[in-house]
Amino acid sequence: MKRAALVIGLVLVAGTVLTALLSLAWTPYDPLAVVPANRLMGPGPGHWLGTDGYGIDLLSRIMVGARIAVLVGVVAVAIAALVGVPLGILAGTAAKAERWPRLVADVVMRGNDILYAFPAMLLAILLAAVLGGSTATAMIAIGVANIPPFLRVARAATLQVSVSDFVTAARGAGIGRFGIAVRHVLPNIAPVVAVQASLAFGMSILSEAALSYLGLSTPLPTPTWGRMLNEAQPYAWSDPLLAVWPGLAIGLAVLGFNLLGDGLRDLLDPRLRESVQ
Amino acid sequence: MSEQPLYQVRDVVRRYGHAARPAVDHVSLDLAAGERLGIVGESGSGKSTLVRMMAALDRPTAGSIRFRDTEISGLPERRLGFLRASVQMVFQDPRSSLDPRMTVGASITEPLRSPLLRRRAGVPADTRARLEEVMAQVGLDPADARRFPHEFSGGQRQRIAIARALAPRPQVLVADEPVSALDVSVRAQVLNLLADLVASEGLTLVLVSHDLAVVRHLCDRVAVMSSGRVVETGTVEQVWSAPRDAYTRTLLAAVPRLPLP
Amino acid sequence: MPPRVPLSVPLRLLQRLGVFVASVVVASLLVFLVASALPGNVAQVVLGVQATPEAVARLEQEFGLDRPWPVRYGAWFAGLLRFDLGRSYLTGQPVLDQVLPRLGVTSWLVGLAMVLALLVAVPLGMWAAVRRRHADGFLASALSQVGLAVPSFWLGILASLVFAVQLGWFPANGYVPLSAGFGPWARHLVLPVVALSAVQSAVLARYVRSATVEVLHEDYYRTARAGGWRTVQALLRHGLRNMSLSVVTVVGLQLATLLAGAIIIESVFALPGLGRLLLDAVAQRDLMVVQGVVLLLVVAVLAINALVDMSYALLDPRLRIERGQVR
Amino acid sequence: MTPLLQVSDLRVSFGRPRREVLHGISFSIAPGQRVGLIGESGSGKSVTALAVLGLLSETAAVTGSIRLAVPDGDGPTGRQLEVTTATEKQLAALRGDAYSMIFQEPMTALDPTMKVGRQVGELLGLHGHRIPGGSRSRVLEMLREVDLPEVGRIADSYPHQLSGGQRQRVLIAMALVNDPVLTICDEPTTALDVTAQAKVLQVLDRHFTQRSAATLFITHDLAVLAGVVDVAMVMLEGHVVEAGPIREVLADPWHPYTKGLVATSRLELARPGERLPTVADHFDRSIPVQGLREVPVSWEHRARVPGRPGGGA
Repeated sequence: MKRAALVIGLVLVAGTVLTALLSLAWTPYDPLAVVPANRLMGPGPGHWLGTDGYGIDLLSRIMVGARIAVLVGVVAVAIAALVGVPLGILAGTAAKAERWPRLVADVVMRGNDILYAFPAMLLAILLAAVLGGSTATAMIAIGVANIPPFLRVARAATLQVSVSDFVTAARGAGIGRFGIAVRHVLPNIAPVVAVQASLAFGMSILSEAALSYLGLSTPLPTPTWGRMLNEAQPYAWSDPLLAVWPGLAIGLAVLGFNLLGDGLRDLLDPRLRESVQ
Repeated sequence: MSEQPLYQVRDVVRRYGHAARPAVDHVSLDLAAGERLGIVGESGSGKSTLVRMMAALDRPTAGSIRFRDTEISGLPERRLGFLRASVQMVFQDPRSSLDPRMTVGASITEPLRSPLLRRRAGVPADTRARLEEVMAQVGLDPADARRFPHEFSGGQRQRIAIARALAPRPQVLVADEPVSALDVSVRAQVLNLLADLVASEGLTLVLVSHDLAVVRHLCDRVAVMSSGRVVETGTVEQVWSAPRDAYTRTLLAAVPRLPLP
Repeated sequence: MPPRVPLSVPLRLLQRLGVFVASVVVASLLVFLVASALPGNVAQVVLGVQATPEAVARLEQEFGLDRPWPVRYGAWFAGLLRFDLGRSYLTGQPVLDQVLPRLGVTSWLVGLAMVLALLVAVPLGMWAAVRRRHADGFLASALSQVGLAVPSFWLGILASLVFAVQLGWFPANGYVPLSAGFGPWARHLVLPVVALSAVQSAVLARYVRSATVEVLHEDYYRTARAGGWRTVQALLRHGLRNMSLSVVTVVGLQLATLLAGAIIIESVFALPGLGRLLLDAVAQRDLMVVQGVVLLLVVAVLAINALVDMSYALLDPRLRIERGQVR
Repeated sequence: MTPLLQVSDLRVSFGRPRREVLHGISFSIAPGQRVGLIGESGSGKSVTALAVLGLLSETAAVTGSIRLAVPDGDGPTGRQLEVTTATEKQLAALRGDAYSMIFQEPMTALDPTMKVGRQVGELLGLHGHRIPGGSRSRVLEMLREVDLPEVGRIADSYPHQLSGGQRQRVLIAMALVNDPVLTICDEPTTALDVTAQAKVLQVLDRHFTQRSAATLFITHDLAVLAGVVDVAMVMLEGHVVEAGPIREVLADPWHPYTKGLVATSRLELARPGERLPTVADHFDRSIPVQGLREVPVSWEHRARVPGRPGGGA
């Protein structure tokens, strides 16, 4: 059952990523071409998912939307991990120290707690108010807002690793702080970071959708899943399917990353593995 | 012990945070080269903290520890190379003392590859040759160097940890409860191995244990610790057969023994 | 027994209060720097690119925008201490006057959604944990897994589609204050609250589930069962209090995302709350309003988390003792 | 007399694909009898202990039979409960009352958020025992019985305020508070210091003697076992390889593994500097283990090990 969830997750994630890649080379129709004659066609052989109020093929728009979702996810998770993980390792290794390293660790953690109070939405609103909404604003806002969980996870895992005797043994073997962080801490916390990255990816797709629904992300005319939902709302009475497809796309992509993350966690959790013995 | 001792520990105190009493409380002792010293006590007696300070893995709050006439307690990590090359440690639980994501070979040769020990006189330069040598010495197949710790039993993992400690040809081996995390059925084998190595390599040994019978087997001299203080020292035979301190007597009586055959 | 020094609870609370105050200062600086000190002219941003230099100069003069940013921050922060969030660059109205009438909507929405989410999530998560090796427990897990993947605003759109547009049970949008009568007030809030809490229950249910699974693996749970408590009894008697610690933390941390969700749900259901105010201000580039409202929301989250931390001192006996040996 | 516990052909397996960790073991425990179970980690001794009270996780597949005698307030009723098919409700009624258990890890086995006195006391109410003078007095009496000092203060302490040895004695008080006929002790002293261990063993021995209670005592330390039990089983890789009165097992071990275990446990007999005897001297691990099919279902209830106080039931 656990394996099944992991496999479903992998399939959904692969589907999302491949769709995004495919959209770079090919979409069934031009995702921007307005064809008034074709507006609001239901699903059928020509347009599998139908067309929207401008007569644009929905499948094509969803494919391009996947591109934005994946792009924002990759950049946001990269920002969050590249900032959060090193700071987390720092805070984790210094937490047991004395004097100033301990102080640095404390300051980092307090800063992290403050950042927790800034969800991606608020950061994006702040940035959009000044710079205007764009894909970059969304990436930065979502990336920065995702730093705290990475930092927290990396710190907790580091704390766990640092009390192991093998870290003490490495010191006894003459390995310095940096060497220990790279050779012993990083490989041992990599699995939990991978899990967090997968879950954060799902969260970032949700955040991007919310931002673009509010018009705070990628500007017109590029189609995004969130904007498609926004555009579908006026047709809610007559053509409810317009709101169903993008929502399904978001749901399946996020579900995929979440299942993948959980599956990885189950696979890597030593307690679950050892409970058999 | 007419010569200058290898280790001189003077009035060492270690206090953690705001703890009501120090973990190590004004301990002084000498260790001569080639001597085999046992430190006996229960958990919380400060015995592990003391040897960790001797191995410069922890710092005293007060007092002095001199190794070969050099004060080590205030030295920064980068100037501890001479100590790290000469003093190596074996920990209690090999499940925790070996990095699960590092091959056995990489773990064993870690001291040889460290920036502090590499190219230091006396530390073997040929990493590969030394790896095979120490693995054979502790009774492991050198071909197993590419495997990971979880593929080995507890006793074998402790052998790996011992091989790592031997790798840089140390003069002093500090073993902190090296058999108490192992099954009774393999304890004697690891103790025999330690005894053989100490004899063949001419090592100076510091052995920490809660069981005087173990110490009696490997050491000549013993220090009994309780609540951070050394309550009794003497030759092993003297403490074993005629303990002077009341706590030592309690400790000896508390260890269950099989009825004589 | 080693002697321990008990730290007085008031001292611990005071310490946490200090951290809260410091956090508010840092957060306000952060908000101010992003909103007002990023490269670019504030007056230009507010008035738009077509504004004449004279108009820009007039605005700068009127609001003192020509002063260096530390001075402006100081003035703004001094105002905050008097509950003055500044004045709108566009209308000149105090921001607080715009905030106050909208506070109620958002508070009801967020508060009710959190309560509803807890009422659903705690039993659902525990059920999913206890029965995790059975079909029904798996179903409960799957349900929360799906809930986690669904955007709350999509759920809102679908819910209004079905229950407002098709069935006509509830109004599709708008808000009536409680003073206008409980019935109408509640009818307007049902769909937004349900939509907002659905995702939240999914998130919380997963935390409750993993916290419960953790308890099921604890030695003290096994002790309780060996003492004769049945599975569920042991869980309720010995697990609940231990779990509540981690769940309360998560509730505090989730508050920020709940507020973010409220902003978008207000937009879906056209509720006149803080989210609406914020988005309108963004559209009009009214930086002072944006800055004020964002800070208000952030401070609310920080305050709730400070309260959560303080409640620990009361919930967990280990924290009442300074530096106990327990990790 | 009906045995309290009757285990026959017990097999337990875990995981997928199924891996059998207990390969059909059989034994019984009579009222007042003290049975030891010795083995190294992974030998299946803890699995046996958990199986007896039906405390194995749901992932375990159990076959064979485990029967517990069901006593009422006055003594044996002649009824037996088949643990492998019993409901949680039936088992819960016996656990902590007629049958109790003590675990290895005292640091984590108590609820950290509840005062220890209450944790002991709630087990009294749970099994509906009316206590003259109220449960508080019974709790204090019980804490005194396990040799805890200042019982009033300890009862009002949280677990983290007590030392490991004190916590283990609280757990023992919990296990013994309802006067069980059989207590399963799963490595109760392994996590303790030797002086705390000596105290715990003394408390347990006194209780079993005074109440003529039976125990299934599990440990990896032969020396600990020798002081506590009358009869012993030796487990190896999920098999019982040797069983009999403890004195005979120690004096004349039959199985090579037992021979090695006895030899290696007499550390103090080896002269300093001399090579220590090891298990490997006697026993070759590469040879597949053959288990005893049937441990004598009624062990002769033998005289106690000389030198121990008190008499048998």
